[in-house]
Amino acid sequence: MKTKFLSNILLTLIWIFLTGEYNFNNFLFGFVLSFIILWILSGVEDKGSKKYFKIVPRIVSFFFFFIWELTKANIQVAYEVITPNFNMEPGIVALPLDAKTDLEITLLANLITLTPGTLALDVSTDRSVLYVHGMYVMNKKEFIADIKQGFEKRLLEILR
Amino acid sequence: MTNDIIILPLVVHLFFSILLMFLWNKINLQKIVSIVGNAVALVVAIWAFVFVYNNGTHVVESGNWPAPFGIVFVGDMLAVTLVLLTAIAGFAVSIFSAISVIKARLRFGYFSVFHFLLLGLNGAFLTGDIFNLYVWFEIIIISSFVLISIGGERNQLEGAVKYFALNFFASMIFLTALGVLYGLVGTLNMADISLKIAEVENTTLVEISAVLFLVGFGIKSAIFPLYFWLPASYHTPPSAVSAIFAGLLTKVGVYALIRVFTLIYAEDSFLTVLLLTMAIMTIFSGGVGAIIQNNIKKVFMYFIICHIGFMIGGLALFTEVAMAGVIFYLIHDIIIKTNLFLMGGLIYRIKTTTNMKKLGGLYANYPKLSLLMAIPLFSLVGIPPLSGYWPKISLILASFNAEEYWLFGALIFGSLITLIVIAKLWAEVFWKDQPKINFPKKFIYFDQLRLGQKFTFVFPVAFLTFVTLYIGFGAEHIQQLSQRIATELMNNEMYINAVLKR
Amino acid sequence: MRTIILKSASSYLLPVLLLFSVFILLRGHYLPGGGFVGGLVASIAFVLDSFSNGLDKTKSVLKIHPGFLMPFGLAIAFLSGISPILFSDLPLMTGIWAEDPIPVIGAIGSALFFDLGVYLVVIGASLTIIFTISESV
Amino acid sequence: MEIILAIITGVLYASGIYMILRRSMVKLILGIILLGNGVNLLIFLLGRITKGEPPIIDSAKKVLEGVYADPIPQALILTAIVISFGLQAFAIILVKRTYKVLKTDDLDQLNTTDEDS
Amino acid sequence: MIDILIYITSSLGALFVLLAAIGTLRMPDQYLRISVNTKAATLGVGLLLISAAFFFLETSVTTRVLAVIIFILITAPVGAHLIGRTSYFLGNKLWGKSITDDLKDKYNKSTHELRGHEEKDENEEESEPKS
Amino acid sequence: MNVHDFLYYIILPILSISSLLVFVRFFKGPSIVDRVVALDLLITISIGIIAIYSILNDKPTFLDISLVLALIAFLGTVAFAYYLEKRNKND
Amino acid sequence: MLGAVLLGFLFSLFLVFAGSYFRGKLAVLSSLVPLSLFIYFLTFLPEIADGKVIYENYEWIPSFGVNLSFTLDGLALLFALMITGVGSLVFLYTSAYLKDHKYLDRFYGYLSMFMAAMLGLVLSDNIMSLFIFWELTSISSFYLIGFNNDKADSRKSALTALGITGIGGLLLLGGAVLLGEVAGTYRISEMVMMRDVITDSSHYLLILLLIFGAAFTKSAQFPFHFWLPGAMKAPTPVSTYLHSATMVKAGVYLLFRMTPILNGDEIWHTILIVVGAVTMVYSAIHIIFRTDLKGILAYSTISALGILVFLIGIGTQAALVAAAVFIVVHALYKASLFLITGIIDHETGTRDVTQLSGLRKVLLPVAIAGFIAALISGGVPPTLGFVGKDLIYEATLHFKDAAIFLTVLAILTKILLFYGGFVAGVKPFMGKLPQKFEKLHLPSPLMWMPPLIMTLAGIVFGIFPGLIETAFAKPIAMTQVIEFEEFHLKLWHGFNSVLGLSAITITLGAILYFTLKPKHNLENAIAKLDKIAPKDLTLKLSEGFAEFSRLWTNFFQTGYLRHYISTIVLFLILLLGYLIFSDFSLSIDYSSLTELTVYEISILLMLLMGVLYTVFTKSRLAAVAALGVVGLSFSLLFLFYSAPDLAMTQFSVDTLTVILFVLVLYKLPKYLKLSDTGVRIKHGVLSISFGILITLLILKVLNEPKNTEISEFYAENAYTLAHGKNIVNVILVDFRGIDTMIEISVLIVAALGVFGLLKLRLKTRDKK
Ligand code: NA
Ligand code: NA
Repeated sequence: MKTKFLSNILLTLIWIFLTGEYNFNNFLFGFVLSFIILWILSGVEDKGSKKYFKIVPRIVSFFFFFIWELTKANIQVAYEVITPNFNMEPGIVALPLDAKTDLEITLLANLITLTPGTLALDVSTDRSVLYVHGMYVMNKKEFIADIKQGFEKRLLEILR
Repeated sequence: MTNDIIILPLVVHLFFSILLMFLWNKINLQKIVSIVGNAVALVVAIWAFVFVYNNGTHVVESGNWPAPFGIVFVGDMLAVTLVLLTAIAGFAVSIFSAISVIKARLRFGYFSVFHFLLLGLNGAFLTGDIFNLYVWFEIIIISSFVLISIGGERNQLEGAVKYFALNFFASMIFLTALGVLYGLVGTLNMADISLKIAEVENTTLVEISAVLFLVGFGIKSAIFPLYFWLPASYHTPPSAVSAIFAGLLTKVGVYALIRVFTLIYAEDSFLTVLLLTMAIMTIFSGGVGAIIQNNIKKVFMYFIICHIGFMIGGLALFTEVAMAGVIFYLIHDIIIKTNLFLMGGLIYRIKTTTNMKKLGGLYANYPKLSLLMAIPLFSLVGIPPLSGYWPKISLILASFNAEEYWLFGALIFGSLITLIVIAKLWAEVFWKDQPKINFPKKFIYFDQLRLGQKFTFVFPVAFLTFVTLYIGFGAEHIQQLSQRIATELMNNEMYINAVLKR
Repeated sequence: MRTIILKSASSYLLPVLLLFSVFILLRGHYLPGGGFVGGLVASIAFVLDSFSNGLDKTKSVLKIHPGFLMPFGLAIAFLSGISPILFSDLPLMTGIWAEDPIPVIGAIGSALFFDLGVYLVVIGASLTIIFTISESV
Repeated sequence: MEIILAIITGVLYASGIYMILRRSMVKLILGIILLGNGVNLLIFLLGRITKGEPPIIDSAKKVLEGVYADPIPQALILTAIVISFGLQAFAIILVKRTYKVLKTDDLDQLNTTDEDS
Repeated sequence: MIDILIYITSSLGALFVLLAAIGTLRMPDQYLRISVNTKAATLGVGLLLISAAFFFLETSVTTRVLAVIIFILITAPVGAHLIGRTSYFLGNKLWGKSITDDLKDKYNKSTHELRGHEEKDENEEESEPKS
Repeated sequence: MNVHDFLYYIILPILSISSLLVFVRFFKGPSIVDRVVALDLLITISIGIIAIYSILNDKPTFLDISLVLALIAFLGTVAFAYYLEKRNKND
Repeated sequence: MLGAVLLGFLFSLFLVFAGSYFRGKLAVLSSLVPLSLFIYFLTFLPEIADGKVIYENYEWIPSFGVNLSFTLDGLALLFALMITGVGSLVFLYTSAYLKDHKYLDRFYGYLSMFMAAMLGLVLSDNIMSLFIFWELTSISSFYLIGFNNDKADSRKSALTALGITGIGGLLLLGGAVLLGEVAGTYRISEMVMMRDVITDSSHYLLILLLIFGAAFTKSAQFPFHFWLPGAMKAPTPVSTYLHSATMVKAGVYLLFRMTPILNGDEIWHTILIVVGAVTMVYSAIHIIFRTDLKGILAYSTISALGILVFLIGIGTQAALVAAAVFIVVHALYKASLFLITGIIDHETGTRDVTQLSGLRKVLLPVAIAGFIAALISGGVPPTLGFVGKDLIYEATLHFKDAAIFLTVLAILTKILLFYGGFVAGVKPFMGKLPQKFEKLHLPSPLMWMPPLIMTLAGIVFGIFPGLIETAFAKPIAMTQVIEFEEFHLKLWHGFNSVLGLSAITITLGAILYFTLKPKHNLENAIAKLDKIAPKDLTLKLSEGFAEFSRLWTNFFQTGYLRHYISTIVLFLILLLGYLIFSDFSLSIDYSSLTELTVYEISILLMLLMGVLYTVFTKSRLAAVAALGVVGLSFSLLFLFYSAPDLAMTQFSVDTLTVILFVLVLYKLPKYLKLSDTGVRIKHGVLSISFGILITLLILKVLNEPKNTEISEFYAENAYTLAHGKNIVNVILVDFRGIDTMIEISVLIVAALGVFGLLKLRLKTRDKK
């Protein structure tokens, strides 16, 4: 009940942002619209939606942190791209996962993909391992530790 | 309601196609609803016809936007006549469909699509807007694609692929023509185009747009050298579907040609020569094709082509007498061709084949039915005073007066071929003894039907035969109507004034 | 496709995309958009969902067969088209408008209902097509 | 610009027709799509093109003034696009179905209905 | 002031996009190409969008720009993941100088089920992955 | 050089050239994966082009088109992946 | 008279639909129909004899000028009485001849339909209604000839007859329409007044040829005669009624009718005399080579028809009177001979004249009738035949410079006809009766009375030729001849040259009869000549035409889609090419064009490459992906050129199409190289030419000014009247909302189609 309400409010806010009209009527309209959509979609499993309240602000703060990481990643890749020689040592690495829920795994994978030299390829069917393609896998253990200590830890802190 | 009277047929068909979609799984109910819908459409069509007959051309401005800014529907005599004929054919075919089309097809929206098809036909006849005509054409062709291919066995699918490719191609050429026309005149209302195209200085471009229309519509209406796809496609679907295709689909192309070449384009020597040549070749080629066929459906198919040539030839002459002949022929042809394919279906139900070599003995075993079928057959031939005879007088006369002796020869040739081939068909199918063939066991033969079912099978044929007889023996009425339509067409300012309220 | 990543991403995308589709629909009369594109966006959202969660799941979310959206949408468009005939003896498709415009949507009129009909039909038709294909593959 | 677009339209027509004339049904459909695009471009072009002035009335104004693109061809093309979509969708399925029944993609194998039966 | 922001964001944006393009063209295997273009393009396009937000300086535009960026941020990596793993199914080889491939032989060829890292190859029968 | 000219004469050409470079990758392939990735990138770049174009024409409404583009590009990629996986399974 | 005509039709309808309930019980009663009509027409005799002409007119289809106008004059009455009189006897005869036949009622139905049509034909004063009845005789005869429709021979004969007379009918239609057009009326009686206009018109020759064509086919003139012997496959009553007494004379009737209208030029005479003469001599010679009774009668009939045409061609009063009398003569003896042949056939089971002899011993009354018929046929006094023959010689002897030649031809023909009449009417009854025929019994009087009555009538009229003179000969001469001269028909003219010729004819005929016996080897001898006979030539011609038809049709109907499309493309290229290059001027006003920018070029380049890639790639999937590139370039293009709605729609639709493709593609086979290089080049040239023409067309149109009235209206009123600011959307949902309504219907139908296409098969497969 409560999660539904929160989703509803969240969608209403997105609506207001989209339309760019910040008044009560629009809020009301957006609310009704979101309600209808949620009602239609009520069959969708919404695991993890109970934490909407906590997640929203954390996502915002995480966002700015992430932009920074992203910029760094791009500079690194840029260097690789414009220099005539390749200095990379790529490979696919199996990364054991602490993240358990769908949301956690998805976010982690997406963040990995968006950061320097890494691409999350797939999750094992039993959700225990994330296979990551890296551009700079100089040392496999170090590579794994970097991600686990960096993104996964930060992310799980936010989400749990 | 009288303000909108001429578009009521459209409203009725759209309503029923929606309703039928809601009744998705209730096949028996669908049958009744569809027949009722067609009956209503028939009543409405008669009403519209009488209204226009008494009050003259009636225009409905959709959205209340005056022409040329919105889409208008123009109920002139030609349009309402064709709407009426569509309603008659549609009514007969809906009954025939209810009894003859297999359940599996009905379960997949047959009737709904059927109403969409009729909707499209009516819309095409009524619209006064050239782009809107394209849109109506598209609903017609998509509906026909669906009807031709659903439940497709090998033959139907083969037919459908070709049918699709050619019709799509035709639509593209139609659109090209439309683009050129819009580029020249900046309007889409046909009456408005007619006025504005007269001001275009570059007549070559006008001719080019005309040629593009001719080819686009020509593919649909099966004119030489554009028709070759047709014989392989039209005979493949169930007879009820073939009947509508044969009766109306090619005619809507002819209608479009008539409309465009009387309303928009002024008489032009290049186009006249082109049309005449195509018409003569069409008659010849269709006739020649009919001679060698062994399947009665294919024989009828080639006659469609051959007789389209009659109408195009008349159109090419561009005189009032010829036009009256064309219109009369059109009226006759729609009913007769629909009926012939229903007959094909009936014969199939009796004998499980429409191959003349395998058929026989119908006259001995079904004398009354045979005589019933003889009437449309001989009407097709144009045995006087049956319906096919009368328009030939006008056409022959007009070809003489225009001193187009090749066309005259073609008309005679076409009539003769029709006579000989139909006589041969009669001898083969009705007179000859039934040859020994293996009749499939798993088939519900006509004889096994209940009396009511038999009646339902025969009724549409009898109904259309009755209409044909009326056209033949009441030729005076039809001829007066045709003459009136011809006058309206040849004096297009009547149409233009009605549309543009000048 | 059995991938957790796609699955969870799309379950968040679905409502947002639907919202976006309504947005596109409603603003069509003033800005680029309208029933057709709106409907396409909505159906793409469902298609996406069906790719990630499987067709049955998506169907159960939709509750009714998308095929029924077609007559339903067409009926709305049809009614908005013929209402002038029925109610005020005006020609087919004449626009009927409420006196005062309301926020967000602007003027309320039959054209809006017409566009809504288009929206539903497009969803119904595209989903019917794509779902049927997916099932028969 | 118009000249180049005209040439491209020609290329689209030519490619479309060339593809339709192939024997493969898949190519037939690709050809149909290309031809359809060519036709749309033709209508667009012949309606005369205008850069950067969409036919949308400014939020502050009530009528459209000055230079603007002709909205009519746009509306026509939109309709044509949607219709073509419907037809193409149907065609794709038709081809699939035909292939399944006939076991061939070769259009030249589709000529039994012309034979006597 | 705003203009300067626009100059900066648009230039950077265009630059990243260009880099992504060059990278896509230059990188030696599929995985590297995916890797390169996802990052660069996302940032580049994001910046270009932000320059539009700066230019218009309207809340509705800004929110819309944000919506697009967020949307790209969500979808781009998912897309990369999908196409990347597909590439693996198709048997696209890693670049010759790659040093490791932990994914090798982990996929079940017919079901595309993916085994985890801990399970040893020898006892695969007894450890059917739960779905 | 004002913002307009800068965008017009520098940014847009850079983006256009980027598109062409990506198209070269599309052309070269060799795998279908490369083409799909290239197509995806082309669409992404188009979003940028649209952003710049909306500035140049002072039409913020064009940005909505970019959203549609982003959405649908994603679906395209998903569909190709879906297809390729299925085809691969069936082989 | 309308009632008279309708009676037959109504009776026919009654029999066809309800006849089977009576199972032949109505047979004898049926004869009352023609009989009562015969009596009805007899009552007009006095009036007609007085030189009156009776008109009746009923409006039918005034728009065409087609009305049921009837005239009863001497000519019409002659035919009407012949039709109903012979009809009565044939009806009677049939009741016995086809007794217990399963479809006797149907037969009567056709027969009365034919009779009605024939009556309508001869009574019509409107050439269009004449044509209508003319065609109805063809159709009813088709049914009558094919009455034994289970026999392939009968069907073939019916088809041949219909084919030939069908050609004639269409020629008549052409002639009638043209004649009506030239004369300004369809009424024959009014055309007579327009004689000069018609003969002076430029269409005169055409009219003449068309009318001749009709008459010659119907009346079996050389070279269209061959359908008639075949048509004799029909039951005897049909041969009697149609092929000797009535239908075949319709052509003669037409020529007779047209004489006062068209007889104004040498060509009329020349053609008719030549065709008539050739026909009469050619087929008279044929008689010698026949052994089948019906064959003999068929050729003698054709010969007689030739004589009639020949006489009408001579066209003098004497000739026309001769023709009128000869029509009666021929009807009397030929009908009798047919009926007699029918009896013989019926009783003995053979018509082979070499097998038949001595039948007088068992069929005496028939033998008497046969003998008299032979006398009439041979022109032996005191029969009407003698009168008729004399009149013919009279006519030929007085025909300008060719008198001798024509007379010799006439005599030759008459001698052969004498021979034929005796072979058919006398020979079977003379000599010794074979054993196998000894047990024969005289059939029902219903069969032997009719020939006897007719032949006796031949004697009565011969003795009192005045009956014929006053009833028909004079009225006909008065209406059909321009300058009427008084004349009298007599049996005895005294000793003159005509009598001498008669004596020669009879003597030579008798000598021929006694010396020349019909033999099979003679028949076989002439069969060899068949190869150059018109019948076989026509057969070959029609076979050749069928072969040509096959070639023609298969040439175009290849079954290959690409042939069809390339034909259409080629056709378009020719037309467009002709038009575009017919006034080729391409001046482009560059100032009116929009400027070209870098980014546009790159987009266009991408578009172009995408298109070419789609065409030339060998991978289907790559082609589909390339289609995505094309779609993207398109939507950017639309965006740049002020069409954001289009951009959005194009892109979404293209992506959806790509998805659809992708979903089904792996069910389809890989690309194969199917066409060889030559074909590719051919198609390449076709497509490129078309593309170039389209480009040129666009450039030409862009040079023209464009009217912007409509878009200006939208720009001004979209918001104020239609409450919308996105004009494209306003057009779609309001100004042109109908388009959109149908467009979404198209989508729905497409979806239904997809659904049905994929699901329907699944279900049926599930059932199996
Ligand atoms: Na990375
Ligand atoms: Na990456």
